[in-house]
Amino acid sequence: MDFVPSINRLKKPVTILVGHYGSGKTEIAVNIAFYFKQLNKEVTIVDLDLIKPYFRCRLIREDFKARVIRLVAPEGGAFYADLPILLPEARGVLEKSLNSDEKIILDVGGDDLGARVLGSMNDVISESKTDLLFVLNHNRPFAENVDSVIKKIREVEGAAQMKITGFIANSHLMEQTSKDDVISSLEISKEVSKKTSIPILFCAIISQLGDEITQNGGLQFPVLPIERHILPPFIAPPSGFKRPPSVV
Amino acid sequence: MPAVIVEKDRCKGCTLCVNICPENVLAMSKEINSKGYFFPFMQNPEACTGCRHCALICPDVAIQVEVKGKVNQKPSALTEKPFHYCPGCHHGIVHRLVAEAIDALGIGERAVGVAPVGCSVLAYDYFNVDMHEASHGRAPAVATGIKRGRPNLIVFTYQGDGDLASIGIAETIHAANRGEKITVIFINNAIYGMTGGQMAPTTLVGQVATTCPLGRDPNLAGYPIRVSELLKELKTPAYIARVAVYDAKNILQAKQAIKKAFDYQVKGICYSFVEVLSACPTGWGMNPPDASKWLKENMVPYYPLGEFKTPEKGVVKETER
Amino acid sequence: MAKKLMKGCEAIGEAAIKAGCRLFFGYPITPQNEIPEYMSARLPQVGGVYVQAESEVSASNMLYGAAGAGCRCFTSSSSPGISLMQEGISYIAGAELPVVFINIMRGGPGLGGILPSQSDYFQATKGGGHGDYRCLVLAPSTVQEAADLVQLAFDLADKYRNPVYVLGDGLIGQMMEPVEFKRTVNPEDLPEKTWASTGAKGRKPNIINSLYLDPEDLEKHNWKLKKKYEEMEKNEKRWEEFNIEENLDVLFVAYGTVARIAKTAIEDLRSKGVTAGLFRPITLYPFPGEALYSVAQKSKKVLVSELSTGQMIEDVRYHLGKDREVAFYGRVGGMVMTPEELVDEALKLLK
Amino acid sequence: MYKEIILAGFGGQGVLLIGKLLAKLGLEMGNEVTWMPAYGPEMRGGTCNCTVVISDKPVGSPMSKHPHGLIALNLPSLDKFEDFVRKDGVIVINTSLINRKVKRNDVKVVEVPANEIAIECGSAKAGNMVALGAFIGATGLSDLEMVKEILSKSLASKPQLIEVNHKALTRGYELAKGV
Repeated sequence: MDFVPSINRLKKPVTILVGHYGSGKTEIAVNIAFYFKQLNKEVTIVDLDLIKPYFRCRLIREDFKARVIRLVAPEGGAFYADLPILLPEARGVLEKSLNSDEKIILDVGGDDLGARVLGSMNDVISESKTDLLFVLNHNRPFAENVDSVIKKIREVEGAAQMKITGFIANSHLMEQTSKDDVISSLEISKEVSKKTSIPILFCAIISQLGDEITQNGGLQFPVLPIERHILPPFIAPPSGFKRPPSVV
Repeated sequence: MPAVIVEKDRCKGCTLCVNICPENVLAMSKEINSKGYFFPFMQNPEACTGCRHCALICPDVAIQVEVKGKVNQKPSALTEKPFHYCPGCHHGIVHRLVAEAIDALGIGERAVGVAPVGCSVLAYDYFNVDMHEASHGRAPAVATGIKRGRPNLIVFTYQGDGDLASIGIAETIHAANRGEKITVIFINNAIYGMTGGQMAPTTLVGQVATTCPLGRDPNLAGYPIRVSELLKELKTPAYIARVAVYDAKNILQAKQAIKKAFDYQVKGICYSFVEVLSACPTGWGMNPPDASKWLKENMVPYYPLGEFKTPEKGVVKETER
Repeated sequence: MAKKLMKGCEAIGEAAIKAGCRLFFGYPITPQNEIPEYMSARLPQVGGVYVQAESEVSASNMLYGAAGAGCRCFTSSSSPGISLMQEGISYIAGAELPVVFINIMRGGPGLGGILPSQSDYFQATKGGGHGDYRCLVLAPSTVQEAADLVQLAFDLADKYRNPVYVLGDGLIGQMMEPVEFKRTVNPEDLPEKTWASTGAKGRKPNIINSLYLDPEDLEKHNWKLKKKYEEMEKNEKRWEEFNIEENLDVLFVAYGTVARIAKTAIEDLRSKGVTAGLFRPITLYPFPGEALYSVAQKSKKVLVSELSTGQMIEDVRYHLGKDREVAFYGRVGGMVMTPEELVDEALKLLK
Repeated sequence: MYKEIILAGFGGQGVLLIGKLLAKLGLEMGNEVTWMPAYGPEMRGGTCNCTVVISDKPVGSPMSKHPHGLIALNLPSLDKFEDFVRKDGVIVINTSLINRKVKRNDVKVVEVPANEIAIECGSAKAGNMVALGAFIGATGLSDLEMVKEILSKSLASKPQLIEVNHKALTRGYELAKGV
């Protein structure tokens, strides 16, 4: 399945992913980073998840290294810490972005709590150079209805001190996702989009559903296929990728 | 003519009644009761004015006074079981005051008491209401669980100084600060009675205890904690008072304070706390009348009595810092 | 009800609500903070109460109070916090009250680390606090099973008037999987607890107590508890058999996440021509020893794998007998074995 | 020589103290002894008892299921331990607080109104000494002077109490001897 039409909708150098806790931001950030790399861009991914210590993108640092993607995340003892460590490099990367074409992806912690870190750096984030994307999964708790989602969007915007520029519809149930799940929840995303006038940039779908969706006439919507990389140890990673040493 | 009725087998011969009687009506008998204690009798019956001081101070609910054919009733919130406390221990007095408050407010059918480790560990045998035993220091946490689960119940804890002010100080402060709608009765006798007279966080400077045989040294053990003063500085709690039960006047004030504390809870006003200065004749190594006197002369100056905070007026009393 | 994508921690919280529980008392600790966070958001929506205690010691005593007042209630914590709760757990066991404890285990001893572990097996299954008591211990290996077992835990706690642990490693708590809640219990529909402290109206006062000063009474009480534990042993053993057949080359024995890693390893071993199977205890206390014994008779080798230096293996050895050789493979400190490690270990064993 | 003795009464009656004196006596006589208390968490008012074992060989169990001797200062103590006393053993009961007879007829019984005698001697608290004196008299465990000497040593810090306690011991001893 061709990802290029979708990924090309991310025109600005900086992509920041926010959203409900557990909505799939990290996995999408990792996939976007790999797609940009396939387009031969310089890519930096910043792990800004100060909220939750498990299943963060710093886990697959070996894979980033192999693909020449720069990962900014705590190293050494702090790698595993459940401490809110904000690296000075994160600021540096963003400052540089003001004058560069490099692709920078920020994976931010969940909810308004996670988005607060953006507020602390708003002097180095240029709105004209940034896509602030809200990842939306209706199958997650507290994200079930339109009103609760809009409330969360406003809370995140308040904490980040920035406006959300687009949605990524990411309704999935992992391996158990069916095409119907995707289609029905896409409707809710469309409704949120209509009420907030924030566009849906694309619909992320788990890659094994890709064929089924394209064969049956597709979604009539830009699709971004997602491979899962940050996995529990009993699920095999996609071929060509290493199994992370642990889960945090 | 008024008459003092002594239930002699409940008596432990503490002599507090003989001591308190303003008219010298009572004296100790030469006989012993079934437990081996001397008990009081009316040596001078015609002098009795029916003032009921003896019944007020009796720590074993062993005295009733008949005045004009009327006898004061034992509170129904107490069981018939005799207390196990030492002769002259003030626990018995406070038990009775708590039970009287429960009766007066008519809350016996929805009261739940929590008694943690300490001399009052067996309080569940004495209060005629649902009771919880608790571990050392945790009564406010247990009470929190009961009250949050069943807000219609009237929940009280009955705690000593080691329990409340040492091992359970965190639970005490946080239950107060969360504004749990519970009533805390705090028995401060400046010693660990149950375990045999060790130093408490409230033991006075210079006071001898088995773990400070040379007297409490503030350089080693700090100064005794004034819990009422500590709690009144919190914004949340509603009612904080300190009372004593060494004489009739103070017992009546203590009775008022305890009843108020329960009444606030009945009215849905948060956290009420009554500290009761109490004597521990055994732990202090004194006879009961001397212990009451020692309390008045040594504890009261360091632990001033009064209402420190009320829901109506906020903080009402400043003490020496 | 439709499936939802949930973290193990969230599923545990929702399962408690679906079990009719409206009271949570707890204290934050990684990696289970999602449970108190979830409960603080969800309980007010259903008329419940969330209390953040001043410590785990206090939380376990709040549970002691609430359970004594006849309310379904639970808490969650992680290893060091569970250690602090042992005081309350011992009292709850002594006073025979129903409370559910969730332990999302992390590496120890001491402060240890925040990564997954199964090193609290002894603490959970052998008592944990002071005194002669046992807790039922349920060990889920999927998020769905975590939800199911939490609902079961509330029922078992009420049935036996006993504390019940749901013992998950950090992965169970942090992993996301789709979950479906199969039943919803309305708290009003739960049977009345006549022994609880609900106000002595029209009856004699109830006393919630674990103090027995007379040694004869305490001895009687202890034997009564023992009888109850025997009843639990008779009725509540649960386990899963995976790929069990006659003439196995190797039998894995594992619980929780490790059992799933073993399943992946078993598929791999089968592709290499090695017949491997798995015995997964679901209840760790009571331990399904007899079932394990009969399954183990079918296998040449037995390999126990845990995220510890070897705790469940003592129960395995006890049930399989002194003569049976039992191999062990463990990772600790938050390190998690990969399926490849287990494959290698099995092949080494068969050489 | 091997004797197990149980001493029991209300807390506050001085049961543990006379147990200790008995143990010291055994030691003074050149024996091995154990003294083991058992009492409730409260200081007074509860029941308490202690067991003393005196033996010319190292003592095994410090517990006693079937004592050779029993000193019962109150009724609950007699109720609890009477049946366990060995045949031909000695039971001393405090008739001030025990209003029934010993049911056994295969033991030697000494009845002493310990509280009343103590009051006569000048201290209501010395009932325990009366009972101890009676036990020594009834068993002939040692001569009275030796017990008095041990008591004097124990009370060295409170010399004013020695005389009244000696008096109480003697009265009990004489009563048991039938003097």
